[in-house]
Amino acid sequence: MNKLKILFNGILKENPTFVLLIGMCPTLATTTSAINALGMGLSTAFVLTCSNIAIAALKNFIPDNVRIPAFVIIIASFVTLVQLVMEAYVPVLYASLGIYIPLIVVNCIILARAEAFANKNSVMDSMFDGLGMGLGFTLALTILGSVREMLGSGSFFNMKFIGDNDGILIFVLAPGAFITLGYIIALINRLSRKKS
Amino acid sequence: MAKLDSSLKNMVLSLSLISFVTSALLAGAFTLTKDPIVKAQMKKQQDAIQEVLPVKDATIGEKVEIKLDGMPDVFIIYPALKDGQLAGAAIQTYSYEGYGGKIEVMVGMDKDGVVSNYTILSASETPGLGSKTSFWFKTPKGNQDIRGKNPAKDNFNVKKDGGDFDAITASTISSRAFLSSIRSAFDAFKKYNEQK
Amino acid sequence: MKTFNKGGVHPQENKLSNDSAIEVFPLPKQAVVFVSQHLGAPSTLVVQKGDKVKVGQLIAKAEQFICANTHSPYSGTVTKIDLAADFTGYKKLAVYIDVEGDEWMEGIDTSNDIIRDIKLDSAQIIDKIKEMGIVGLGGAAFPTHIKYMLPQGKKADYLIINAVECEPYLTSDYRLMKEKAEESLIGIEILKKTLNVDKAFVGIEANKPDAIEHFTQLSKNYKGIDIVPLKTKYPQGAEKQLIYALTKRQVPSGKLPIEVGCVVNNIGTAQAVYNAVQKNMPLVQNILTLTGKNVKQRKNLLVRVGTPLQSVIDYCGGLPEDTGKIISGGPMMGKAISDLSAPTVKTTSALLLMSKKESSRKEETNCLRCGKCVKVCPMGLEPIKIAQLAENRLWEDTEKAYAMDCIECGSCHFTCPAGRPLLDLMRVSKNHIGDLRRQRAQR
Amino acid sequence: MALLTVSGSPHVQSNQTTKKIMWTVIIALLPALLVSIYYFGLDALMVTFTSVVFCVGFEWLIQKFILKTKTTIGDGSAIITGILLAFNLPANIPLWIVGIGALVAIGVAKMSYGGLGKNPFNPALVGRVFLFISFPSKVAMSEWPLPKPLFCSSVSDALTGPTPLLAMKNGQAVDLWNMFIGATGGSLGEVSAIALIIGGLIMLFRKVITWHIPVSFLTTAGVFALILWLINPNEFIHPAYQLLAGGMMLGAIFMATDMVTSPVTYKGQLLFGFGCGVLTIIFRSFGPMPEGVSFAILIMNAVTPLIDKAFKPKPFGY
Amino acid sequence: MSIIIYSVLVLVLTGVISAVILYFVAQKFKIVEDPRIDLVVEKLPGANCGGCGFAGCRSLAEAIVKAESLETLRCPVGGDKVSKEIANLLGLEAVEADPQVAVIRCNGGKINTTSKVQYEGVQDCLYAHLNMSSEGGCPNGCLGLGNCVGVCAFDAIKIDSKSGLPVVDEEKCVACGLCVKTCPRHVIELRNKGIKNRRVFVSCVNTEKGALAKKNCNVSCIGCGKCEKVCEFDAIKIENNLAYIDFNKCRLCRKCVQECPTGAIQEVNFPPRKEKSTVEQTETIQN
Repeated sequence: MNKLKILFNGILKENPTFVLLIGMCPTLATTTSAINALGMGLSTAFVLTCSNIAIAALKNFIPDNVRIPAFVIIIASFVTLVQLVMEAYVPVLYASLGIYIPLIVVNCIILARAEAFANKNSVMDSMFDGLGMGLGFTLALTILGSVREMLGSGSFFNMKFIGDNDGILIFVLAPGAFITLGYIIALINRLSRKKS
Repeated sequence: MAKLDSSLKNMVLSLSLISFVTSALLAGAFTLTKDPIVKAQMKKQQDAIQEVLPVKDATIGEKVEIKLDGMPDVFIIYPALKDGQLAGAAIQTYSYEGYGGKIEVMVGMDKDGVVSNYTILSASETPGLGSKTSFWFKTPKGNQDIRGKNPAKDNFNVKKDGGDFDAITASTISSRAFLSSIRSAFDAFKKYNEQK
Repeated sequence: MKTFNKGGVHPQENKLSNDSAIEVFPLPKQAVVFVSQHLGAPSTLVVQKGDKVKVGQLIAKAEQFICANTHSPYSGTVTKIDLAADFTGYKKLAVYIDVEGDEWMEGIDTSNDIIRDIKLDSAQIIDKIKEMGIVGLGGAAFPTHIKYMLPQGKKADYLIINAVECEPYLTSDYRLMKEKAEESLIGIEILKKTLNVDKAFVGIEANKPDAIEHFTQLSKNYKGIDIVPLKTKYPQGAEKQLIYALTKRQVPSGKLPIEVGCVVNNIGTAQAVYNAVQKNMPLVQNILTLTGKNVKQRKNLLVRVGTPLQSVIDYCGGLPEDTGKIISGGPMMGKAISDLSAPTVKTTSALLLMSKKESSRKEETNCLRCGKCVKVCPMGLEPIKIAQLAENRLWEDTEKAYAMDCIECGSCHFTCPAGRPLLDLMRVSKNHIGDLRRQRAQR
Repeated sequence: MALLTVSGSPHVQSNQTTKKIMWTVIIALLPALLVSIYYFGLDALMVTFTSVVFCVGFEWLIQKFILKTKTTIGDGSAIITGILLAFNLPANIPLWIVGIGALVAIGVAKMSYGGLGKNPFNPALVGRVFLFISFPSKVAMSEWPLPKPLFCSSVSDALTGPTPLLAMKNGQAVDLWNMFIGATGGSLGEVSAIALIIGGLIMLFRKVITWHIPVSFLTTAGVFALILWLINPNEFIHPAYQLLAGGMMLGAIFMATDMVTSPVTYKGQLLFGFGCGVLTIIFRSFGPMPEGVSFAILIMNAVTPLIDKAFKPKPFGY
Repeated sequence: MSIIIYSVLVLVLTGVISAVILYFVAQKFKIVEDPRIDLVVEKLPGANCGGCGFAGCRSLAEAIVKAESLETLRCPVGGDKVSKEIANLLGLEAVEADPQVAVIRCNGGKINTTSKVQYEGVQDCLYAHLNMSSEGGCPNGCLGLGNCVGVCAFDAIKIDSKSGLPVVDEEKCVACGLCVKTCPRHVIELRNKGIKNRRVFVSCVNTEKGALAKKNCNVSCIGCGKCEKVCEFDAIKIENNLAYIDFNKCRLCRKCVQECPTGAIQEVNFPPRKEKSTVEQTETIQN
């Protein structure tokens, strides 16, 4: 029960993108299409889960004063791992996510969860937290990516649905990311306020 | 186990151990993925060459690097040999005049310079506008299609500059850059033929 | 033509009662006289229930520094000493007098003779002003003698007489200037002597040309009194603005006019000083304008202090049908009256009856950021910003936005096309800032 | 007798209201609208009508169902946004795009910030720029309908051609007089300088705007263009054409003077106009696109709070 | 293989160097803050309402840590529970106080007074207070413009649209006292919640003489003194024509409620009375 709570906490109540508003750089940059967003989300989720597990396991071994460098090394290793694997086996996705993969290192979701959760909780809890946060992030990114893709390119996961039409281009561009994110957050705030 | 103190010994030990383990891990991963990565990159290159070549089932000859006067980078020519004869070439060309900087194009020509096909290798043009170059100039519509045209005879410029081709609506700059890269490719190919 | 440097508005003048000469208001049967009618510490009552009083008899004595005497405006019997509602509805200590005849105290000259000779010296004049309970009739009711007891090391260069009457509708000062010009000039002369200055400016707004002419004619007999016509612009009569218009001196924020060597008094006060010093007459009556678009008989009345407002209105034909608001003072700075049973006080210079339509506020809409309030503010403030801060209850920030410098002239509220209650919010913030400052002082 | 009212002073107010200001602006916009109908036919009227209906409709819907506040469509501000948005669009634009533009102008640029008076950017300009970026092939700055005789054709056979600015960039000649009266290609409301100036005078006379922003905008643009022209008359456009072409007049008179999004003080307004002028000429002369007025004004809108802060009046007595 | 050695070497070396640097930097710039402040902050509710008289929860915590007794330092929101926890934490003596709740001491409103004037302007009690006594004429009573609502951080006060008076939600009210401070007329008072949340209090603050008060408001306290006489516990005092019930002495006998001729005394959360007395009471109110 408790584990489930941790899991859903990341997906819904403390969704990193829509509620905590952390990790904005990849959120805005990689959500031009749903598939890119999904790829980025899953890679982040993988790194997040792994780093949370590793850090939770090592937390007593790492003295407080060097915890940040230690965390960063651990996170960076997992990111590099993901990058290498991706480049080797899914070159298409690697090409479109490009420079954003290394940026996962400085995605503050990961360091924030390491610092705020994994450093204080057990390995199992941390795993579920990482998983929940990662899935929440993936979910948010996919929603954002889908909306932007649908409005901007008139397609959904690369399936065109309004034929030859161009779509509203601005949603594929950077300002569209801000506008979409802003309105989704507004919507979520409104719904959650209504609930309470 | 209680958390370790932040003493000098502990800090150095913990950080170096973590560094050691992760670096070893990464180096291992790197060695493992090295070959697949190279293979993937090769495949991409090969696919691009095969896509643009004017003749099918040709053998690809030794690649030749051509330097043009006043151009910063080299152009790479992959000659296509059919029955030992030069049947055309795939030329990796570029232009720095794009809206988002450099665009890299793989263009195929027969031995006279008639464009057979092209594919964009890398570009950071505006999505939805400049990025339309990837299909615009091979769509048989109006004066768009460059396939079957020869830079020796046809004017590879946009209409606005007195050329033969329709620019992409609202992205004249990307169109200009693309066409200029094709012109450069033709020049490089000419030089290659002369050298031979 | 001289005027102040920043902002200002020009509301419709509506000087409807310009032509009605000052009438003496008949004595009421019963009167209610507030014990304290000035700004400052309360006065101490010196009469008791059942006492017989005469006109001009002291009924409350000033025992503290910023305080003024109150005299009985009537002769008769004190029937009750109790709380009575003032026109805002709050209760204050008052003396109820049953009026019997009109018997003045001995020594008070009630004749119309004009006495030009000033016999007293400066200190004696100040004592006299204090004794006669003169307060500033411009509206603030600040005890006048305090202004003339200059602080150590300060010297006055100019006496400034405010005869601007920039408020729409009001005409009491105008009538005073027309009918009692000589007396006012002697009053100014007395004040000049008190301050020991050579120069007095009388600022009059240009929309009263005949008053300016009349005064200029008469002032030739008096050395050192300059009649200065000023541009018709509200709030020309605000103290700091008037000083700037006449002398180009800026009173520093939070300081008194004496800081730049000026003492400002209302023309009505000057006339009251004349009465006090030359005729020994305490401040028991003043000129009151009763006006309004729908009023049947618009009048300028000489009214004793303590007359019930209702009887004044009845005298002029009663309340018009559609009256929506009754204002004590002018439409820009006057206070709305909520209780008509209240009596007049020393500073009641006008009763303005406005119809519902004229006085009701515009519908409020969102601020358009048109900036008109900033442009009309004579103090160079940003009412729009202060109002926004006040709406968000950020009192410390309103203080930093100089809300305390607001002179509450109402130009911003007047001009706002969106009908924002700018001055309301400004006053709210001033009150809260006052609280804050008090808290700070305690710490 | 009715109850007496009690309130704080002042008890009188000027007779200017938000509604009056807005309707004066609408009246001031009419000359330009008539000219556009004359030159672009019923299409122009159709686009304007659609834009106004959508703007007012969206404002009403948002206030009624999303914000659940009192509806304020009666104040006319949505109508102004609608007309101005239409003025920035070509006459042959598909009407559904006008609808999207209205949704962005009202929904995104105005109501998201809390409605009238709270929007940092001019809603009509935001709508226009949004459309311009989103549908480059349809609202592009290159091909615009050319003027044609009154009431003669429908969208399908509309003639298109380059606007004066683009023509000049390409070195073609344009007639100055035609640009002044409005017989050129362009968006609905920007073509006729004279109609816009008449509208500006109406607003100036009714004290809805002051001269500061338009004059400083146009003067700055003119002087800056003159300097560039003197440096190189072949590459840069003559200042007279700069002032009359494109959205310069529309921007200077109706867009930049929007009270909500421009500075409050006179000095600030002068600086605002200066910024708009310089940016416009920079965008026009050195940018990739022929037009730059909208972007210049939007950028200056963003700077407005800073200008207000820098040019706040000095309080009396300090 | 060399690649592994190189990467290991580079990374380990970087790690060692940064660890050494960090160690010395940490030694040099060690900040000593009383760790108990954080512990106390954790115990506090964290609403930053300012009810304790400090700017926020952290300021209170700092003061508590420094203080030697908790006498004046109390979080009104957290109440005894928090007080005890903090006391245990710091080894101090907990100061107990009964839980309190805000009560509105005015029952005039729109129902029991008739408007004599109409107020127009900013909906702010302080401002209305400066301009007039009140719409109904009572110079002491509630103005109903809701400054208390605006200031409440716990959403515990609402203006009842029918009566025009504020209503305190007992569940939500934490007795922080902000509304008490903000009310320009001092209508709101913090009173002990009482046994089973039952309270008896005089719902009036008018200090005018009986006849005057009665003229403006049907339910004003007229200072007649009947309640004072009937009270067996000496809990009621009349001062300035106004009765006040001391909640420390009141035993909730409710005799005063029956005695009051105007119905100014309120009883809260009591079970309904027997048939007969209810009739009596409504009659007196109607009179």
